Amino acid sequence: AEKLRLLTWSGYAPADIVAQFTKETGIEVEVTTSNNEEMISKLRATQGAGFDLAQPSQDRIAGPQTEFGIYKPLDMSKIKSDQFIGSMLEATKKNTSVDSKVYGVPHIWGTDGLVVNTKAAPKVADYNDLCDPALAGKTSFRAKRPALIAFAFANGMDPFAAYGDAKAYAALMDKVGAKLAECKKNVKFFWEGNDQLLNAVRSGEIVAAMAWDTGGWKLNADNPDMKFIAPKSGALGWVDTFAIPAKGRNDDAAYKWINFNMRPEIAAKVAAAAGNFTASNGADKLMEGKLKDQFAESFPKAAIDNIRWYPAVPAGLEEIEGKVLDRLKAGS
Amino acid sequence: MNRPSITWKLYIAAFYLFLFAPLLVVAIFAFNASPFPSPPWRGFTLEWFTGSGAVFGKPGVLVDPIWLESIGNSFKVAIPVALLAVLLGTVNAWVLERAEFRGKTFVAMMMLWPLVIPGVVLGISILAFFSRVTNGLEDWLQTDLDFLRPGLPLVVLGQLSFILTIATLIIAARLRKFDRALEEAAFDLGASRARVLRTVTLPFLSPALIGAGLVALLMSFENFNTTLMLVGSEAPLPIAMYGQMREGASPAINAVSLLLMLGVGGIASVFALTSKAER
Amino acid sequence: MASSTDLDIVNVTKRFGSHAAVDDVSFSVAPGEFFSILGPSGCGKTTLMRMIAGFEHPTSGDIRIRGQSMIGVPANKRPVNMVFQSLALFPMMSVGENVAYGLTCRGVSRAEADERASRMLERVGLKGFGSRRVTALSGGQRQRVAIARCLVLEPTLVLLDEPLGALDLKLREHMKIELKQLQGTFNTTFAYITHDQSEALVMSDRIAVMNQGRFEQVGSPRELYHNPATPFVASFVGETNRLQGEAAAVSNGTIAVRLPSGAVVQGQGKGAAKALAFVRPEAVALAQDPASLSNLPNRFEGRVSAVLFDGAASSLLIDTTGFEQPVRAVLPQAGPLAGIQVGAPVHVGWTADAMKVFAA
Amino acid sequence: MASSTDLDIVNVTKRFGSHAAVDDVSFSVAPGEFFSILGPSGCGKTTLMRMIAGFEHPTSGDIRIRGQSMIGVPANKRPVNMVFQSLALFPMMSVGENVAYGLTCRGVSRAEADERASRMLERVGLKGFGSRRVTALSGGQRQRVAIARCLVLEPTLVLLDEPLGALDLKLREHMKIELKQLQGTFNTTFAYITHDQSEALVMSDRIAVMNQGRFEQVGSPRELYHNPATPFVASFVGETNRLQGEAAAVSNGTIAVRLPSGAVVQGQGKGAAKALAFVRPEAVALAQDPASLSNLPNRFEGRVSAVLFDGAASSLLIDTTGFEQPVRAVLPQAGPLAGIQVGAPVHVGWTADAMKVFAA
Amino acid sequence: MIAKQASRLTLFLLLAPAILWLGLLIVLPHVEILVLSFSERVAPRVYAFGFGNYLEFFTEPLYWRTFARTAFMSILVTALTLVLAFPIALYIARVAQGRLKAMLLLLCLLPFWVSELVRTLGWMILLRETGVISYALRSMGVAREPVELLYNDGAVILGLVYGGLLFMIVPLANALESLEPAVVEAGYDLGGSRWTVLRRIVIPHAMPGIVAGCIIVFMLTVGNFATPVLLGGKNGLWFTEQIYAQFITRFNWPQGAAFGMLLLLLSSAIVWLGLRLTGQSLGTTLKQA
Ligand SMILES: Nc1ncnc2c1ncn2[C@@H]1O[C@H](COP(=O)(O)OP(=O)(O)OP(=O)(O)O)[C@@H](O)[C@H]1O
Ligand SMILES: Nc1ncnc2c1ncn2[C@@H]1O[C@H](COP(=O)(O)OP(=O)(O)OP(=O)(O)O)[C@@H](O)[C@H]1O
Ligand SMILES: [Mg+2]
Ligand SMILES: [Mg+2]
Repeated sequence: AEKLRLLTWSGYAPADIVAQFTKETGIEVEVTTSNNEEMISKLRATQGAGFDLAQPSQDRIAGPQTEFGIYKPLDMSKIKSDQFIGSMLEATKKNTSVDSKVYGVPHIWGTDGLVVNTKAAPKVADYNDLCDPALAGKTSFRAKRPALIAFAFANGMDPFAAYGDAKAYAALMDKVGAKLAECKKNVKFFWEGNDQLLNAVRSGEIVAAMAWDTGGWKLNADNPDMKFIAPKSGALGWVDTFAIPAKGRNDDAAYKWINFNMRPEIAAKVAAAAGNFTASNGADKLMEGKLKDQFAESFPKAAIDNIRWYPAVPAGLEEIEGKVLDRLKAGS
Repeated sequence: MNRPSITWKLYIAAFYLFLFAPLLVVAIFAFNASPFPSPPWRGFTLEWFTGSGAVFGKPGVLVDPIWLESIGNSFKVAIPVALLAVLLGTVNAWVLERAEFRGKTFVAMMMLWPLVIPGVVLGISILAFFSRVTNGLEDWLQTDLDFLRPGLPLVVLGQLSFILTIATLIIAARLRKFDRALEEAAFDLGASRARVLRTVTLPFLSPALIGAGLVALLMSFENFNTTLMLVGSEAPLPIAMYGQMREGASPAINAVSLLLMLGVGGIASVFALTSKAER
Repeated sequence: MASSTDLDIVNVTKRFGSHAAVDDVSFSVAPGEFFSILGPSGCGKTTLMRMIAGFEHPTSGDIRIRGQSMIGVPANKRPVNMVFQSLALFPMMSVGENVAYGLTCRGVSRAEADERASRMLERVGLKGFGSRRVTALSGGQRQRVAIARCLVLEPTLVLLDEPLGALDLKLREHMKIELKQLQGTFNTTFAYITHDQSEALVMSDRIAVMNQGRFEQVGSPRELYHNPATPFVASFVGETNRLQGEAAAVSNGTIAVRLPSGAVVQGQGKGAAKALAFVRPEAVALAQDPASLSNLPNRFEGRVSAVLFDGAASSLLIDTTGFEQPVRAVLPQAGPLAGIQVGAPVHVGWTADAMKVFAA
Repeated sequence: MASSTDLDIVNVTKRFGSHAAVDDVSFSVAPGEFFSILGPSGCGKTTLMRMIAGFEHPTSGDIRIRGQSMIGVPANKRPVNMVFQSLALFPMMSVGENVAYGLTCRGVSRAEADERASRMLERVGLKGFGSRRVTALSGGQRQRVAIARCLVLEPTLVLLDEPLGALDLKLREHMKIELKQLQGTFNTTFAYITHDQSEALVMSDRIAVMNQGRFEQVGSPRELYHNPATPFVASFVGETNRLQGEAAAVSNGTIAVRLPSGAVVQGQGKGAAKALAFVRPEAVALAQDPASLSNLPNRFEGRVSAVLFDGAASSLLIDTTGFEQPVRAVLPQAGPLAGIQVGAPVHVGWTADAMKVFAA
Repeated sequence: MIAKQASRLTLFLLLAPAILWLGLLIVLPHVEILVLSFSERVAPRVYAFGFGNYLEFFTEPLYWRTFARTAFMSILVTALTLVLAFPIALYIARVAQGRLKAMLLLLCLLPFWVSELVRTLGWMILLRETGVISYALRSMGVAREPVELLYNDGAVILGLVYGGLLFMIVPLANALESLEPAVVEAGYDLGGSRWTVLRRIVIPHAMPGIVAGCIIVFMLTVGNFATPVLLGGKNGLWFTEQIYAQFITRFNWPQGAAFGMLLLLLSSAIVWLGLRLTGQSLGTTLKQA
């Protein structure tokens, strides 16, 4: 049978949705779950072969594409644009364009913020609070680029503004690095996987962490003391996309999967499974109330306006960030 | 004079306790009815083996496709690796022990070399080299050569690169013990070369062939470093375990580990039995 | 000539690099003969035998079996079989399978091969041992299996490469006699290698003494012992006293050799400026009274330096005036000298016939 | 008694489980004596020696050195040193370091130890070998290093466990004599283990013959050879002809033994319903004419079945009427029988004195 | 002549697998990363020859510090493993007999055939704050607060030593086994104390085994990845992680290749040094193992 090899995040391709797709189209879906870096590195290792559809974040497409040419331009005529929230589609197209060719369309979006055990750490309101000596050994964040961006904003810098100037960006990152290095003694570990963090929070090993909104809401469902909080300096907004690898062998199936997934009723189900929001136009009306409530609690009006969306990362900046992160991990 | 002192004996006992403590806790907590593999003991359950996922949100390993597939992938790698290692290892052992040619010491040293290359380096070098080769071939032939891209076939090659050394050493060691007079005697009694090989040499080597095969199987199953760099979309067991462990410990991993221990224990006892038969 | 000899070696030479392991050797072995090659370690015995068996190829020369040249014939096609020093029994097979192996290689049916193997085992005194593992046999039994494995093929010639080397002393003594009897019973031609002179002397019809790739002498045991052709044979075969000096005077077949001390001994043979003289311990006569030795051309005075009591093989070491090394003589078992002690004065003497002289 | 003996073994028994490897053994060794323990493999020789050295502890009994009990004294505190069968030279040290090892263990300074070691090496004929690796020595040289390593410590007693076992024949013959001479020079007490009767006979002042954990006889070599106390000693020490029968009549010190065939032999000793009689080959007289044997009480007729020519050690096997096994006799080197052939009829005889009879 | 050609052909056929294996899987890949390590990115998809990647290593303290740390800790782990394993190997080789010996050795082998990840998981369950040891300490009243034993260098060293033990014990036991008992007894017989015999006879004899074990353990340790990642804390970075990071999270293959070459150099250098200092050769050493 025809086959679609999908490289995606865990939770983005629930078994029932895959089954429904196979039933409708006769195409089987082989799902590999991964994260941004691994998606890119896998495609880089294969020069864009091995998968028919990938789902990197929108800010991580243009850079790697310029560097390694691992994606194909999308044929927008095969995508039903009206299924997307217009503004989000446009923004994504803009961010993922290289040489005026579009490489990505939006799928799921969400935010980075703070997961807090409000009983144990009631005072946490911004990223800098993770460095509060009172919480020594009980906080965590990911040693990945969102932490750099987040702490930059929390300390009054604007990293996105410095994107164009590598030198300035490096200087800024050095400052952030220093700040994080200071904060490091407070951190129990740098978390890697979502479940790892959630388990640590549940067991009480961690009381506050920088994390994805969905994780916070999952915890909240079990224990109302655990909350997802949009930090004062602003939550970070991310959008995961659909992009077609350069040597994908089944583009038709890929487009079919995209269009299928953006159908409101499907998108709503996927969003519910992932615990995030979808770029599908009209799906929000179909979504369950719970998530909406949690969203409303975490994001008052001001917080929504304060969400900072990642712009596309120019090639080369990740080098700078990488070194800062390595230093952070290696230093003591 | 060699009578061991009591401190020494206590040390030995403590050592074996130390050796098995981690395995024991892994095995025990596979049966703990708790979402985390940690104390306190919350009662005995088989949920992590056969559960449907209703209780802890994750299905037991015997019904979870993630684990089943990764075990399957491990076999898809280990069996070809073992077969190739035995086959090529025998030929190599022959070259080491029997052939005479210039540069033999050099070849012998080269065969040992993979043992002193860190697994990660072996992995990246093979990844980089095959990436270049495949790109070159694709430009030239205008076809996809996916099997040389990261994925199980490449993992097989990567593991073979050092497991072959070990298989070669095992078989060569046995071949070295072989009294060539046995072959000459058979030949002298009128056997053809093929018959000598079949009736004398191979029967003599067979314990080493089985041993090398089992060792190769085990090493392939447990290899992590090299595999990590070469794996594609299909993850063998250690890679899947690593992925899950980064996601946070769950008794499902304990359950898989216990199965692995049982399998290894089984293979190891077969190995022990064959090597005893050898004596 | 086709069948008057079983084996002819004609000017065979084998070189490994520049070293000639076997150097222009020729000899023939008659049917039914027990022929031994005796030589020190490394003299080329095994190399010679391996050429006959077909495991090495002569650099030059010809090897003929029953008149048929064997050059180019592979080992598995030659009508000779070999008993290896290590025996080389197949450990993965039972005793019976070992003996039947050669037959099945020839295409004899399984059943018949087993039948013939068990008959052969019976003849070598191993009836009923067929299903034993070879590892469950004693040294002497393995020995017999190795020979049975060859004999069952009824070869023209059996080659044996120091087959007793691995056995202990008492068993070796016993197997010497048994091997000779087996050969007699089967009336097969044996070519036997050894570095142990006693083995060669006891068993062989003829012996070739080999040294550094060449044959020094070929002859019957008695010939070698009593009439060695070279100094090497004289000292390698049997216990002997060895004297070094220079040939002095020759008169009617007798040669006088002057030792460094000035003493002179009389012997037979040829001597040059430098001469070697040999006399066997059992040829040395002893007396308390010099008069009783007066008819011997060699007469010396000495003093017992050691009594090496060893039952029938006891000997004396006698520090003798004019000799650098003590003279070895057989300890008299009876007579006035039977109880001689260390330090006792004694006179020694021997005939000129008993002393062989060679140019060094 | 304190210093009239160097070693006293008093009722020593050693059990491994239920098996008594050494069973109630007692003996004493005088200062300067060369004492050997001779016995077949597995009879307990090594176990006994290891108890003296301190590597095994006796189950019961006492071991005294110069009158001092050694029970509870560890091996490294005993005034005895051992030369191991395998020699056990330290391969990681040079020859000099090997010899100096024991001295440095005693706290002798490095320089002095080296000095004394090199003097000792000189005395055993290895001057200048100090810096060689032990692997670069010949068998005989290693032998001497092993002995030097013990002697440099000036021990009361040197124990030697089959030290010549690993050497080849010719070297063994040579080392036998050399060892005996070394012991004479140093005047140290030696306790020597071997299973080779020739070694024991040639070197020892006294020999204990051991069998299955017990001592069968202790005596000088000649005593053992000529007057064995037990059938085991008679057959183990020296070559012999062994006859089995039943004791028939006894008259003035002579005992008649009837063989199964009905033939009767005369000997000396004690016989029961079952008797064993032994006669040495060299005591068997041969004659073509029966008359010349007429004064011998044992006279039989036979036929030569094999001539085992081995130089001075040649012998004959004679199929003798009334005997199950052929009689072995020494091949006459001279006289009318010197050239006797297989199949020749011959008469054999021996005195009653030469035949020892034991109750089986 | 024909026979000669035939035997050449046979030799060639026999050699072919070795040549293919060593050529395609070992030599050329290493040439490839060597070449790769000398390529510098000048612009997207444009690379040029240069030493930049190595320069980067030497100028960025982070990298060479990690490198030095890895080397130092590996040596420490190797030494610790040797000290811990020696009495065990000595016991197995020289005291235990028959069945017991076979069983002790087999028991040693078993844990090591199970995946490294399983063993590490075991240590994580034992050491973590909510883990078995912490729990036991609390329930025994030794500690009041939960104790975190995981995520520090101690845990990494523990895990690595644990992982190296077998590879130390086996060559050591092999080497000790080949020591003739009589040689040890001679050592005592000539008046040596336990300590003298150990120092002057047993250890020198076991040297090839010690070197073999140390080389293997060092190689395994320096090249380990999972144990330091999983047991190590926020402070500990292992050099293999740097390689992994360059390849996987930074997509910077040339830099990763340079690191790989450096790691290879490091391990070869230390192995060579070890062999030189103890006067052993690689061939005999590895055959011990
Ligand atoms: N394959 C070979 N290549 C090179 N030299 C060899 C080879 N085989 C034997 N030689 C040399 O030829 C000589 C004779 O060796 P051979 O094995 O025939 O001696 P041997 O008389 O059987 O000795 P031994 O009594 O020790 O068995 C020796 O110097 C040996 O080193
Ligand atoms: N440590 C031991 N445990 C059990 N039995 C032993 C032990 N050492 C020796 N024996 C047994 O004690 C008996 C005597 O052994 P020992 O080594 O003393 O014999 P030996 O006379 O030295 O023999 P060989 O001449 O073969 O060296 C043998 O039956 C042997 O199996
Ligand atoms: Mg030979
Ligand atoms: Mg012994």
